Amino acid sequence: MTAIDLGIPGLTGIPTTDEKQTARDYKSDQEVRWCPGCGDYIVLNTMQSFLPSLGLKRENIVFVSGIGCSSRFPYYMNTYGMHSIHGRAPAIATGLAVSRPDLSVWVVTGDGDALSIGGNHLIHTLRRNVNLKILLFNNRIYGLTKGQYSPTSEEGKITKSTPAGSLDHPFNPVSLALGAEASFVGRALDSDKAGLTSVLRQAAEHRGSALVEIYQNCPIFNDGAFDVLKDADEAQRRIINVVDGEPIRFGREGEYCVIREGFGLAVAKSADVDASDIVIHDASDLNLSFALSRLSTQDLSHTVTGVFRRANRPTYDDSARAQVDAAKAAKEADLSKLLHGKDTWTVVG
Amino acid sequence: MTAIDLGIPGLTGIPTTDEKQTARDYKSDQEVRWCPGCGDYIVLNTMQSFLPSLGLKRENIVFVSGIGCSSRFPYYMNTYGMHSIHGRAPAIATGLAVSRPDLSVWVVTGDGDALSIGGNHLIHTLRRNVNLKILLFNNRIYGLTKGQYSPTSEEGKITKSTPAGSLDHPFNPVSLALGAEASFVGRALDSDKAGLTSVLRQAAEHRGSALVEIYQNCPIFNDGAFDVLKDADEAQRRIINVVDGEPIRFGREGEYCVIREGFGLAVAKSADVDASDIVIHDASDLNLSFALSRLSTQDLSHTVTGVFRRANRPTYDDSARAQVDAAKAAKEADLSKLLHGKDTWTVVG
Amino acid sequence: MSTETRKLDRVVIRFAGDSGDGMQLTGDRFTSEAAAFGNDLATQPNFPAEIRAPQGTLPGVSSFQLHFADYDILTPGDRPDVLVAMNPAALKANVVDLPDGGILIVNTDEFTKRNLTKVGYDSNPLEDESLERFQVHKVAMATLTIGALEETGLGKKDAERAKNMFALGLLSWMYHRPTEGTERFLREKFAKKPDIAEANVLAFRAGWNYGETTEAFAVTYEVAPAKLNAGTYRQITGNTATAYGIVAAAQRSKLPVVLGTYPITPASDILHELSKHKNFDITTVQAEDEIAGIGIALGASYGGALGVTSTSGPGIALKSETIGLAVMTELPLLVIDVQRGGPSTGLPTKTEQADLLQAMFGRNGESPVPIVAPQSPSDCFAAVLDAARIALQYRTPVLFLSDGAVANGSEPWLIPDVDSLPDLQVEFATDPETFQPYSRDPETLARPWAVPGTPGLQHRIGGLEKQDVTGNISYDPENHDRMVRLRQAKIDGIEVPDVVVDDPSGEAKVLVVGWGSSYGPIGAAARRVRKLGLPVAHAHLRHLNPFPKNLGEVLRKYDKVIVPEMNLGQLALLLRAKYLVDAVSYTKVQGLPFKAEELQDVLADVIKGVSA
Amino acid sequence: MSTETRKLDRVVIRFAGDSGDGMQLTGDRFTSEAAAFGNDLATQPNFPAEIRAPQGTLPGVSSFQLHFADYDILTPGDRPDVLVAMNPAALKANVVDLPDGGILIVNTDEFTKRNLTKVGYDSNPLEDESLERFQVHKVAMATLTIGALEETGLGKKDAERAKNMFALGLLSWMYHRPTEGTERFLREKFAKKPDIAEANVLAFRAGWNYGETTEAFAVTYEVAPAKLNAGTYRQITGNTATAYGIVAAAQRSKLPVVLGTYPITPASDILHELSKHKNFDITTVQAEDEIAGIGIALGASYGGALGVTSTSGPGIALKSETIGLAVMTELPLLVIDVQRGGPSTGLPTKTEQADLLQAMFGRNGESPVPIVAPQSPSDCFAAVLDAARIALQYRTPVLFLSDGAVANGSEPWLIPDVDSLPDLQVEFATDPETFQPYSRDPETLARPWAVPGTPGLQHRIGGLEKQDVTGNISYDPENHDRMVRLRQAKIDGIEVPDVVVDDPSGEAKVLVVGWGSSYGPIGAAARRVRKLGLPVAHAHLRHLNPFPKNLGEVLRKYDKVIVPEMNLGQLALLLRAKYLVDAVSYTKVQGLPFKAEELQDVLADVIKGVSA
Ligand SMILES: Cc1ncc(C[n+]2csc(CCOP(=O)(O)OP(=O)(O)O)c2C)c(N)n1
Ligand SMILES: Cc1ncc(C[n+]2csc(CCOP(=O)(O)OP(=O)(O)O)c2C)c(N)n1
Ligand code: SF4
Ligand code: SF4
Ligand SMILES: [Mg+2]
Ligand SMILES: [Mg+2]
Repeated sequence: MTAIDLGIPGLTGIPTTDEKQTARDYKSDQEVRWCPGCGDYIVLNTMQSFLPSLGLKRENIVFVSGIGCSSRFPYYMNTYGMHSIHGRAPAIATGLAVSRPDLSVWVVTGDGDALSIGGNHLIHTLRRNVNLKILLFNNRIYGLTKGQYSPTSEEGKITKSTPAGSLDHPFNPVSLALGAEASFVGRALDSDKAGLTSVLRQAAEHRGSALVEIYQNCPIFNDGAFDVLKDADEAQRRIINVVDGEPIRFGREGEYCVIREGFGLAVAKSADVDASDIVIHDASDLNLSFALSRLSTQDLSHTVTGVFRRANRPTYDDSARAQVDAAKAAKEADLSKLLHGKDTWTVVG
Repeated sequence: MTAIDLGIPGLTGIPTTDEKQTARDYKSDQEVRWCPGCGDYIVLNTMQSFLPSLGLKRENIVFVSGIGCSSRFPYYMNTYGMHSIHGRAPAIATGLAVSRPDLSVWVVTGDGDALSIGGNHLIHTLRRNVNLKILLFNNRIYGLTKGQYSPTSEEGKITKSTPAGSLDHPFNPVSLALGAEASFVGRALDSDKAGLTSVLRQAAEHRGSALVEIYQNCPIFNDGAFDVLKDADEAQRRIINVVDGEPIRFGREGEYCVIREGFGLAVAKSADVDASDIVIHDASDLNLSFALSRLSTQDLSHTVTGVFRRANRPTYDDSARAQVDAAKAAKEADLSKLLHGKDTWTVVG
Repeated sequence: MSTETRKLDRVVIRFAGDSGDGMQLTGDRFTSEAAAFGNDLATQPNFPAEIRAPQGTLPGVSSFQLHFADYDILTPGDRPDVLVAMNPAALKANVVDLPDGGILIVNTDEFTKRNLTKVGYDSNPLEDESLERFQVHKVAMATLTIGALEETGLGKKDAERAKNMFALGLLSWMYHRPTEGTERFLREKFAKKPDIAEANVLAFRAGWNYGETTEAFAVTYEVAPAKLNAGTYRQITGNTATAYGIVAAAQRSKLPVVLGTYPITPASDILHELSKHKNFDITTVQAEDEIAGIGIALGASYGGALGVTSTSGPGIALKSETIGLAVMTELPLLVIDVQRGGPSTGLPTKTEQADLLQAMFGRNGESPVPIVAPQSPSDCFAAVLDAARIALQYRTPVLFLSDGAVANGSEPWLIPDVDSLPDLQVEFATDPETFQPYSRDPETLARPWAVPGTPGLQHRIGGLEKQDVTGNISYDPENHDRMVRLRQAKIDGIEVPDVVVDDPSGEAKVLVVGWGSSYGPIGAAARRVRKLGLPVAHAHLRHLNPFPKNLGEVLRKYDKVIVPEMNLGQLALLLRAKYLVDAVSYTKVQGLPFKAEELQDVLADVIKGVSA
Repeated sequence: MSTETRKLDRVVIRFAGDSGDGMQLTGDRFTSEAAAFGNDLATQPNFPAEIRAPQGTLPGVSSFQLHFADYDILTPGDRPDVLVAMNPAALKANVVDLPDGGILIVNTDEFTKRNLTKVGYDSNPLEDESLERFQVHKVAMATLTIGALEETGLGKKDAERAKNMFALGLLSWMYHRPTEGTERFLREKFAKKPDIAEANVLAFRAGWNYGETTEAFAVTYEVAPAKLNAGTYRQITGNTATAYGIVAAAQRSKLPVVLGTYPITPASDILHELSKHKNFDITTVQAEDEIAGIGIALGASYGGALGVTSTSGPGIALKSETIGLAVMTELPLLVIDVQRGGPSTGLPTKTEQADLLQAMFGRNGESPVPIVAPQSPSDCFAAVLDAARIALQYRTPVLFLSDGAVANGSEPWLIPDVDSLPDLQVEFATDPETFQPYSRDPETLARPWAVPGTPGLQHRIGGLEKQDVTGNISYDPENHDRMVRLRQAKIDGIEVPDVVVDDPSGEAKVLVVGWGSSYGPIGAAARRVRKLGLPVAHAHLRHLNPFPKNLGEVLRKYDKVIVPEMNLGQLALLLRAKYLVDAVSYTKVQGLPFKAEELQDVLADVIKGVSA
């Protein structure tokens, strides 16, 4: 039985199993070695709890990571895994995805790994729409190398390498991905198991590249970077969770909402605006997705979570296989004929 | 006399001259070696005609390029120049810009050089807002390596490396740059001397990174890629030249215009819409700039030219120098004191 | 006809003209004629670094040299016997190579004042005495071509463009070549433009007839077919042979191939060729850069395909970190380096052998990789198959060091019987009971290849040091030392054939050792000095790492070991270090293959020195 | 008090605990005390690859070893005389290194059932006989610390965290160390949290008093100050000394420095340190990757600054293409490689010397670069200054090969007089009349450094082959050959001091040759075998390319040359190839420095073998 039966495009071609799986089945025998309190733990647990629900054969799941604290992730998953080199996981995973339609390939990467050294592979993977699920653990710091600022750190950040404050304007990873033609972009908080699970599920079900930014706390080198989103009260005012097709409201009882402002978006009190002025999320509208990404400011005044964008377009790996299949169907693989080519001559001994 | 006198932020700190300069002064003694009819010639000529108008000392202008046909550009300019390695010009130019406030540094690059191998340096340069003017010669092909498809080639492109058609979804360089936090993005056609000159001037005057995409014809490997924009009639229907602060109208007598559609933009007949519905270009509105970039489709049904975005934010090099200056002002450069540090002990001989 | 026909055993012809003059095509066609006729042959194209340098300039000159003979030859020839110069630039750039008495055929139409000045001729060499020492034939090729095509109604400019076929016709006549092939070829090539096809055929015939009917040429020449080994031959370039070798590796291993690559001169043609053969289960991915290219290849290998990446020197520099990962993860990977002139961007269209030490050592840490180098264009096929064998059998990245001369040169190739090709089938690990990610085959020291999707073999690999057997991360000092030595031992233990020494007389005291594309010139030089009565032994290395087991013994047998290389002595360094043999370098780094003649002199001097 | 005081000439102490236990700080402070006291000393920290491996586990153990003595010592010591173990994991991981009779001080509080099981102790080693052969002191450090801080009102957990200072106090008492420095340090360090400062001071005193008042310790020890050369000293790590050397290069050359870099263990601290010294006209750019880092450095050099880039092995692999560009453009550039365990990601926090051949050869084409390696932490200062001299004077990238041991190790440093440092001033080209981009200084073969902004010198450089003198692009074969040899000759001709051989007796027949951080253990081993009456000569190379001019002569003087390296014999390969000397390798690749003891055995065996 293969997942194609389930009609889930993102899982097409990946063998499924009827065996009951639990989170435990996805725990490897390797001791988890993150710092106490690291956000990576929760993401790992969420992933281990979530995967059984896909019903895939475990051996057909692969985690490929780069280098960084978060990139140790594959060791802890009882699946196949490769802990590769810094920034190159998307490229390696592309090779794997192209050659193997029967695998569910996940990339685990950090803000340094994906956006600093690996930025180019990331944007090319997204534009190609390779069938990979890319989890970007954004702790806004280089954890593994002990605390230098990263491409998502706020301007002026004081770190070991920037004692006078960092100078770089940070990336907005969602804006960058959208500018790079990403067909799926989502965001979730490490601590929000339900929200993260929902985004992971949609990513898994999406055919093509799915980038999921996960805000992850690094208690050692950037503690509390996302605390304002974890404080229950603040979270109500700041977290804008979007659902495709639904009006964008947030707050405890939806007391806030998102409305248009110029070519962009603004936040308003639901009470102050006409219900019809509330923007309805449409994950297929790139301009809206982009505007939502800008609503998510670096200082976390507001943070959009959920799925910003989902668009259907052919994936690179499916198309590459289709070309090979078409070539095979059209022309026999006759090596001798190939070697002879058109122009030969024969010497008689 | 320095350009700061002129009050042009992009040229602040670069020595100017009262000597009269002509295009000829900017021609080097090297023979130009592009193919006959190559669009690079016109861009070169335009640049040589344009530069005298800045009134800078020639020796304070530097062109840094990567590798590609277009990257031969520096050889032909009677300025300083470095023909570096593939994709790395933005990084090298960043080092130069950081260390030398008195230089006008231009980067010349191609669609392969900038967007394929050099994609990461490009997006990081843009987000950092290094004071560089980056000219991206987009001929939608790899010229120098004799005709493979590039990251801006249309899907399905038949080239030497893709006899069955390319599979990659192309980048929209303007969208990518905007997603990467670019503070200035413009576009022009090689053949449009006036338009190109205008964008070049605005780029030069901008303080920070300025990315200028130049549609450039490669008659050998991708001839006619932009022909629809060069046919006078077609051009009227397709080219949307935007000017900051002005309503976006185009066509021979402005018979077409741009209006809002959902979160994006659409083209309409000016006659069919209310004048007040015509979008007024605002280069400081990122969402509008992004929407304009999406209006520019790969098939050139419409192509926006001019300056998409211009925003003021601190440049990396200025800030880096400011930090050094502040440190110098705050603390004497006393090497002996540094070497001694806090904890010393003395052995008496 | 009053023409005399002389028999020759070999001829070297060089066609030279502007990049736009179609010299490569002309040369290719003459080559095909020679091949069809049964000569042995070797060719060497030479084109400018610019796509289209300005017309009529020196940098814009493109040339094609071919050597054909009635016996087996080894090189495209040191210098032309016949030079065809289509314009003053071509003359100026090439005439220095023409020996005294050589035949010079010049297209006079281009010798205008303007064109002459462009390349710095003060006076017209066709009119002064500067060409006196050659047999000069002045032919108004453009005029004659245009004349011949008058009837066709083709514009003058289009007509003139067929003048290369005029030249080809003339030379075909001079050398008694068969002509049907070319006519057929032209009709096929321009099938969509029948008028152009006809024009070219007409020009070709006009050239032939010009020779036949004018009395300008007193002599024609015959080069008899060569007595080659029996079998079916074709002409092949090194890059094509490399691509075919990879196709063969796919077939013989029954594995899909994934080529992850980024275009770069002179390696791009491997991508171009392979992209045509998807029907052999070959996927080609043009990546965003070299690092992604090799990453994709390695990812594919991890998935159970044969991952291949192709590039030239600067690309190898970029790939080195990932090659290290492949060393650590012990996965099969074929890394092709078509060497070009360096350092840095260097001379992109020229040849060189200066990446050997980069291939050996260009990675952090102790990171050994096998190295295989082909010795001629057609040898690329067998050599790359052997490289694939090593990669698959030993689970290791393998460096394949081709070069610009081999890649673009061509020669006849005795097409092998497909069934005689080595069997490259491998077994994937499948047994969860016994599986350990870093257990080793006792013979090869290879670890198991356990591809994702195999039930029960879930495991994790990566770039951190691995514990022996389990493959878990290990920081244990002894384990690290052990693993470093195991990885080295695996490479050192790779089975490679003994090196065969060519010393017909058995009396040589001097051994010349070469590797890669210098095989032809060294072999030809050895033949020449032997003809002079000076015995010399020649050993040519296909395997640079590990070296053949008998190499030390071989080296020590001779009084003198000389190592000609197109670098500053890289193989010599390895031989000296490993065998403590006073191997002496002869080096030339001109971006050009050695000439048999110069090596002949070098060898003769050394041999005489030793006997003296 | 009944304690006896013994005099010792040297002691090695190792503090070991959980990563969270503050062992690095404890070690650092003890080091400062020893330094303040006037001992010679050397240190070696050792920390896990994980940021915070799970508490109480073996991978989570962090340790700091220091060696202090009353004479000049060369290494941090092979094995500890005293081991302080803060928990079962620390004990388990380190006790193997403690020699019989060694002093073992254990924090008993952590020896709970759970903690013991975590590291695989079946029974409590403090209660069985497994530690019998040591002098074991069981101290409930946590309990005692908490007790001592009861008054402070600090929570138990916070109080307990000061137990490392308790340990430091106890050891300070045992070795009669001065204490004011530490108390001052703690007050400064925790200036913003005075209660924590006070707690640490109290804990420190409690440890001291515990020694003083309990009768648990019968003996204390004194190690007299060392008779070092006169002058002012400080303690310094290799990375700090490297950073200071770069600051000094900026000052002595009067040039700004631009460091373009990307963080990587164990090189990041060079960035961290330099980023603090902007007042010396130093700009540090944390780039997006290693390639950008070196690109930025090269761009800055082009602009007339001293461009510097710092990394470790995998980063060098990535930088290799750009190093090639620097070779071709002949611009000054300092490339710092703090070597770590490889291949691939390898053992990131461990040391190794396995990048030598990568540094030599890891680029396409003939691409020679000078290589300089420091021999100890403090030597980094002078060595990197010398590397800067070569870069600036010869206009070339220079590879500086530090390593993890040197980078993180520390030792006293005789602070040089600033005015005695070499003058590194260079002259930029300014004269349009005589300027040629690739003309050469007849002495150094350096080309002019013509920075943008200089009127009349507009010119273009790049990665394509250059015409000699003019620097124009040239595809000319002879020119290429000439330029390849010129670039090589420039590097070969760099002036480096002769190597000095240390052979006090003058009777050695065996020469041991080392490079880089093995200086200490080799030197110490040489001293030891000499004490055994076995003469041995020691030559240590700072310059790996070019080699000192007298090296060949030196090598040939000895019956036997032995080359210990933390790799598989990379220097040995170069020596054998260049000098045809049968240099024998002794290699260990464990991610750890050599021990003097093991080298002593190796040398003694070789010496005996030679005399036999
Ligand atoms: C080629 C290379 N360069 C640099 C490093 C050092 N390095 C390892 S991880 C890392 C950044 C980690 O940051 P991030 O990706 O944000 O991961 P985190 O540790 O925060 O999860 C760096 C610079 C490396 N391992 N390899
Ligand atoms: C490291 C490296 N990889 C590959 C190449 C080969 N290469 C040179 S230019 C180029 C692409 C050129 O395309 P583009 O940037 O679009 O420039 P164009 O020639 O079209 O102006 C490639 C692949 C190289 N020189 N160096
Ligand atoms: S350093 Fe930060 S990101 Fe890394 S494991 Fe520790 S807490 Fe997590
Ligand atoms: S190949 Fe194309 S881009 Fe390159 S020089 Fe020729 S026409 Fe211009
Ligand atoms: Mg991070
Ligand atoms: Mg292009």
